[in-house]
Amino acid sequence: MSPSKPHHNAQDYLRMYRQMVRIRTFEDNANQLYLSAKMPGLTHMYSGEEAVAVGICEALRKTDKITSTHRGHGHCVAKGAEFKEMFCELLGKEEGYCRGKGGSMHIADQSNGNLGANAIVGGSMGIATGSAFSAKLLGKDDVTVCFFGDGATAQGLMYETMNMAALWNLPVIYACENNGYSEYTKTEEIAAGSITARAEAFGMEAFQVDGQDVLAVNALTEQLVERCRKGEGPFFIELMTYRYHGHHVGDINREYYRSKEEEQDWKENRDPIIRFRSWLVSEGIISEAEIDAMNAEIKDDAAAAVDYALNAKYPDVSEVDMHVFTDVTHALAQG
Amino acid sequence: MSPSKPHHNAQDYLRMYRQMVRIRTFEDNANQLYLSAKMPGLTHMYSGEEAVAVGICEALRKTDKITSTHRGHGHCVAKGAEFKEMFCELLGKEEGYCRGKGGSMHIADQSNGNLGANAIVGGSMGIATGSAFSAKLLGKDDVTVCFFGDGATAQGLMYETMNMAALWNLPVIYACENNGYSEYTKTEEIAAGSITARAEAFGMEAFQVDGQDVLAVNALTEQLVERCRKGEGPFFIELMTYRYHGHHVGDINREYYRSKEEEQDWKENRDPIIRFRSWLVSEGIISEAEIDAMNAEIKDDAAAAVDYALNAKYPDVSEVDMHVFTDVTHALAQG
Amino acid sequence: MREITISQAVNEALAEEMRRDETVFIIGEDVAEAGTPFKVLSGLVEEFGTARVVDTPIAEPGFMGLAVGAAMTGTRPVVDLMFGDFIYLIMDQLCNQAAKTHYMSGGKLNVPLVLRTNLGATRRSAAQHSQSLHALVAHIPGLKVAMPSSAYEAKGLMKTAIRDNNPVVIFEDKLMYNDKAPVPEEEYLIPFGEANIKREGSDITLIATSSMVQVCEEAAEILAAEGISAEVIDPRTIVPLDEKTLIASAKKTSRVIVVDEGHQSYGVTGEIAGRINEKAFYHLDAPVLRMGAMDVPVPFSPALEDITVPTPQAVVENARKLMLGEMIHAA
Amino acid sequence: MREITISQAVNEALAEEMRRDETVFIIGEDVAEAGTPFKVLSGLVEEFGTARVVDTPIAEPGFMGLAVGAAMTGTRPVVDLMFGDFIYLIMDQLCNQAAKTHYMSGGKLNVPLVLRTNLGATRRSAAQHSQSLHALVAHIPGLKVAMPSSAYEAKGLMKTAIRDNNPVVIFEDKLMYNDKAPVPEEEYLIPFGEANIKREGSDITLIATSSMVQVCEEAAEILAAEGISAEVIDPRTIVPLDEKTLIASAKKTSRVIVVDEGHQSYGVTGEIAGRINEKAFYHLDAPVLRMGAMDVPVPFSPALEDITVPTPQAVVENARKLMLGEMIHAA
Ligand SMILES: Cc1ncc(C[n+]2csc(CCOP(=O)(O)OP(=O)(O)O)c2C)c(N)n1
Ligand SMILES: Cc1ncc(C[n+]2csc(CCOP(=O)(O)OP(=O)(O)O)c2C)c(N)n1
Ligand SMILES: [Mg+2]
Ligand SMILES: [Mg+2]
Repeated sequence: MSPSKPHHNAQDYLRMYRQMVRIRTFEDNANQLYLSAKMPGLTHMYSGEEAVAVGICEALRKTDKITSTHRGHGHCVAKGAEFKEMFCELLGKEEGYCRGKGGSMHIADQSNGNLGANAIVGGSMGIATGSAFSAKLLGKDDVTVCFFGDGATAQGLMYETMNMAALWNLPVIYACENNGYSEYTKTEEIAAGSITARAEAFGMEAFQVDGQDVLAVNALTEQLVERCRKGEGPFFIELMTYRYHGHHVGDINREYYRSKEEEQDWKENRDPIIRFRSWLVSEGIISEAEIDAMNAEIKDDAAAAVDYALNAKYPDVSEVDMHVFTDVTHALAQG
Repeated sequence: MSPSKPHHNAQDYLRMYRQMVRIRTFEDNANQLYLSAKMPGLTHMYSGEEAVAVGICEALRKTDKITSTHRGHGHCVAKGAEFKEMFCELLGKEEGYCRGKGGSMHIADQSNGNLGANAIVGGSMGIATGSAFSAKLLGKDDVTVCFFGDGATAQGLMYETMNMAALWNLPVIYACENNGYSEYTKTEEIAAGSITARAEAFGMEAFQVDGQDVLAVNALTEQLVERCRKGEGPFFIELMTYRYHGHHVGDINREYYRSKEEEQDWKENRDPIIRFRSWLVSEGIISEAEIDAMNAEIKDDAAAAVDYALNAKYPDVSEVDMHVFTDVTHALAQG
Repeated sequence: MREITISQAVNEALAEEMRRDETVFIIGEDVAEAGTPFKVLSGLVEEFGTARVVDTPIAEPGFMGLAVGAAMTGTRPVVDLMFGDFIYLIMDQLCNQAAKTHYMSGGKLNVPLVLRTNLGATRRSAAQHSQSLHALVAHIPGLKVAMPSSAYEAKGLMKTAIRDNNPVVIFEDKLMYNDKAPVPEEEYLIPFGEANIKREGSDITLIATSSMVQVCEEAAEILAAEGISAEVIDPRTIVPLDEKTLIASAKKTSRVIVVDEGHQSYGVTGEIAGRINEKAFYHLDAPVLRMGAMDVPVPFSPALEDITVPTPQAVVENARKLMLGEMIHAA
Repeated sequence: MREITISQAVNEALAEEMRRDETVFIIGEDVAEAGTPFKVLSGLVEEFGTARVVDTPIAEPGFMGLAVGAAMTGTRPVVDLMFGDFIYLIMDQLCNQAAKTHYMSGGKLNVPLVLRTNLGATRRSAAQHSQSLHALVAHIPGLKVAMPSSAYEAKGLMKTAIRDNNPVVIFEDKLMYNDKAPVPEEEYLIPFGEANIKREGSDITLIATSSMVQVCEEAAEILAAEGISAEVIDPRTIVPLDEKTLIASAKKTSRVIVVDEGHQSYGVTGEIAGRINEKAFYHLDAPVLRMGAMDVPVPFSPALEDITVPTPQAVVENARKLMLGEMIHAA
């Protein structure tokens, strides 16, 4: 593990740990809901990548913004969302963050600065850059983090927006979660050259970091966020990480594109939660027993939230044409 | 001037010179047609950039392909087109390369491998890459050159296609004509970082060359074309050049974005035709008098072609719904 | 009343709204010093500075996406898309992002954004700079679509658009920028979804959008001379569409022609004709006629280009046919 | 006759055409080893290799543009666009480039390209993975648009598309990939522009595309039990559109409902209704009714999603109304 930063105290570390476990626990429950056919549609698990979302979001303020992806539950939890509203959203219930209208791939939580998941790969590069543009125009020192995968680096939009961000010194951090795969294809088959060099070619400082090391991720992000606030942005980070599950919950037989051994290696030897847990214990910040208690508490929270969501009600059918426009209650009632 | 390459003989040099003068002469006439209100619409002059199109196209075979831009007359002439069909096209006449349907911004000449000008900035990056893909799939050793401006480097499509070209070793050369301006804006205001570094980040060899030196352009291109034929492509060239006219023929008062002094400097001190002419004479390849005769002959050719085109007939109105589909004579006669 | 051009009207609307609300900004290619190729924005950068009149690289998807994010976080972008034909490049950001964000977030996020662009052929600009693509965006729920037909509308609709909390697309006719019309000095707004009866009539209804309003007004003049009284209606916004006014007129005159500069098939004329047929069917004496642009790419050659769009003469001829009941035999 | 799924039918069509013509290749995301997320292309890379079944990066505009250039230079790409919703990303390459090249070049360049994609909601995929955007491309001259409604059509239309020298867009319904239908072992092609009368009837015509054909067949069954004889027609291609067959049926039954899964406004139903009204007006006993998907982004929640698209029950109700003349009062 990277050395701790002086201004972090035990509470900071424990919150990071807690948030990582909350993400893992959320995903385990979401996967279970899918497997037991209780969740509509498919969803993309963040398990294995927790240190990325948590390391980054713990360096942000509530008013800082993030944009998220199809693999977005981790970002949402890390930026401050609650289990109950999240599970309700995944199940299409009225009490979900988006009243059930968005679902897993569009979950947003504007109260905590999460501008939303996006089901278009790379689709939020412009949104994040625009959010940074707004902050600058309005004279705020908020920073925006744009999460996206290695696969999204193939989308031209990324280069268009990085160019503008660099020209105009926008306070945005492009966070590329390189989990080695874009759907069922290895990254090296779809990305020529070097990802960080692409950002550098636009005159942007770019960094590569171990995405399984929450402290390393957090330390780098804190630094860059600070510099963004001073007008020294934008920045680019490539975070080397791994997804434990298939591309989505239904991607079960996947040996044709990656081996069980590779998966096992990451899970056993590089798991961000296991690593951080042993560090916390070895540093004497928390005991094994206390950690177990925390884990159990989170598990119970999640179970309660799932239960609540399963019994919550669907939006009334009259909502179907609400929220098409801000100023028209029912879009189809018009003319 | 760059040193001559051993295998070039006098004829090669003289053809290059002739082609450059043909382009300049074509443009002078086109501008005149605009100023005298005889040409429909606007057009973008290539004057000043002749060494780019000629240096590159003289390194190509007839079966090699190019894609061109809104500023495309130079590419068209350099790839082998005739004045008559070109002026007819600019005037919307039936005998134009595209039966008058394309006009200046869509002029194409498939008989010489010119896949067409494109009025969408950056719009032909995919087409050129696909043409190279075809050659590879069909086992041909044809090479494709994609012409585009510095402004087009802002379009995401470029990065998407360069990535694929690099991954698949396609025989395509991306030729960026950096004339310092994208419409009414200086390149440095719209391009962050380095243009060649952007190509290099995709693992592509990239070169910068003096676009006013036809021999330098030609020598580099010959080398890269040869390597493309052997499967060592793709490549990227940034050609430093200058447009003498405004963005288009109607852009006359342009001091708010560039100075008369700057224009004069390029015209007087870096003109590709003047430079090459004195080199030809000093090397004893041709005499001043012979050059003057050649220039005059080209002038006459152009005048005759303009005359012809002015008197040529428009397509019959019945052509309006022809060529919408290959297999339907009149698209609107259906159903 | 003073007369000003559409160009001036748009400029005034933007200046007034930018003075009123400092979160409004303009973004696009060559919008600042150059004031756009059509010179519509001249003078704005001098008043509002380059922080609020922002020149971009040639990256339409990029700056459209940027505007969506900016709109979600407290500012009101007016995106300048140089030619309507480039809308294809920004469809994802416009239709998958801007149009759906409010709905997908269950009403929690807003995208108060204006996309200013243009339409119109016969400018000798050929197939990629002459399209009228408003039907594409009108098909996508979540977008409002305005089509000013004169300087009066251009100003009033623009001001309304900027204050609207939804994404609004405004199509100006690129050939009409210098056309003048009376425009009050005093502030006014034109509400969306209210058609304008440009000319009252009793025999036939001509429903026309944008540039076609003028075409239909000319047609109505000619018809008047022949004793045919044509009503000309400009919906002004096609989303929301003021169905009520259109249907009332159809019921009154019992004969309708819909004229629009977009391609005819799968476009605006089908929608409006479909609604009128559905809701005024038993009042109609003849089928609703549709006149769109030809279903061909716009040709460069003037000899061809000019016949691809509806003209006053063509409208007059169709109106005469409808009046004479000639369609009966055709049908 | 043997029965196969739509998935198998598409796979067979591609395999047969790739065997017949070695210039045909497939390009898209995860088309090779993965055989697409819908597994439609399984086995093709094994037979034809990675040179002709080409996995791309996630760069839809890029590989669409690449396909246009490839098609212009001697090959016949079949582009695989994973979700129809991504069509927004490739609109420029599809509509400004592919659709216009033949015309702009005065007939000298061809773009023989097939774009395979899909449509259809009610799969719980939410607003950006559930759209039916065929109307957008049908509006653009130069593109042909096919909408197979069963395995038989899926195979025959795909083979015709691959041999066509123009850009063709095929929309498959992503919920129907496992639906079976009788498909001959022998080779066959289905010509474009020929509607298929799926069921003959005399009282009312139901015109339906893609997934809606089945919806209308179910509706026709229910109506038959009530003594109402419904004719169900599948245009199969919306460009070219077999107007003749549609109009003949309208004249015969004098009542028509058009059912399509695209958003209702400014879409397919307006066009077809508009043409029928125009050309069969004096034979109609009632207005042509239009049933499209609701003009709302597709909601995720199953409780909402299912009511956004036409159902057999809704078609039946509307048919009953038309038969009873209830529309008279409404109109
Ligand atoms: C524009 C677009 N193209 C394709 C898809 C289908 N798709 C969804 S996720 C995905 C892979 C994304 O890979 P990456 O960006 O690396 O993210 P990861 O799934 O690995 O987190 C693809 C191809 C999509 N949703 N959007
Ligand atoms: C997609 C697109 N955006 C904008 C334009 C308008 N436009 C035409 S040429 C041009 C500038 C192009 O600059 P550059 O690529 O450097 O080429 P140059 O004109 O300098 O040769 C612009 C913005 C366009 N035609 N297409
Ligand atoms: Mg990935
Ligand atoms: Mg330039």
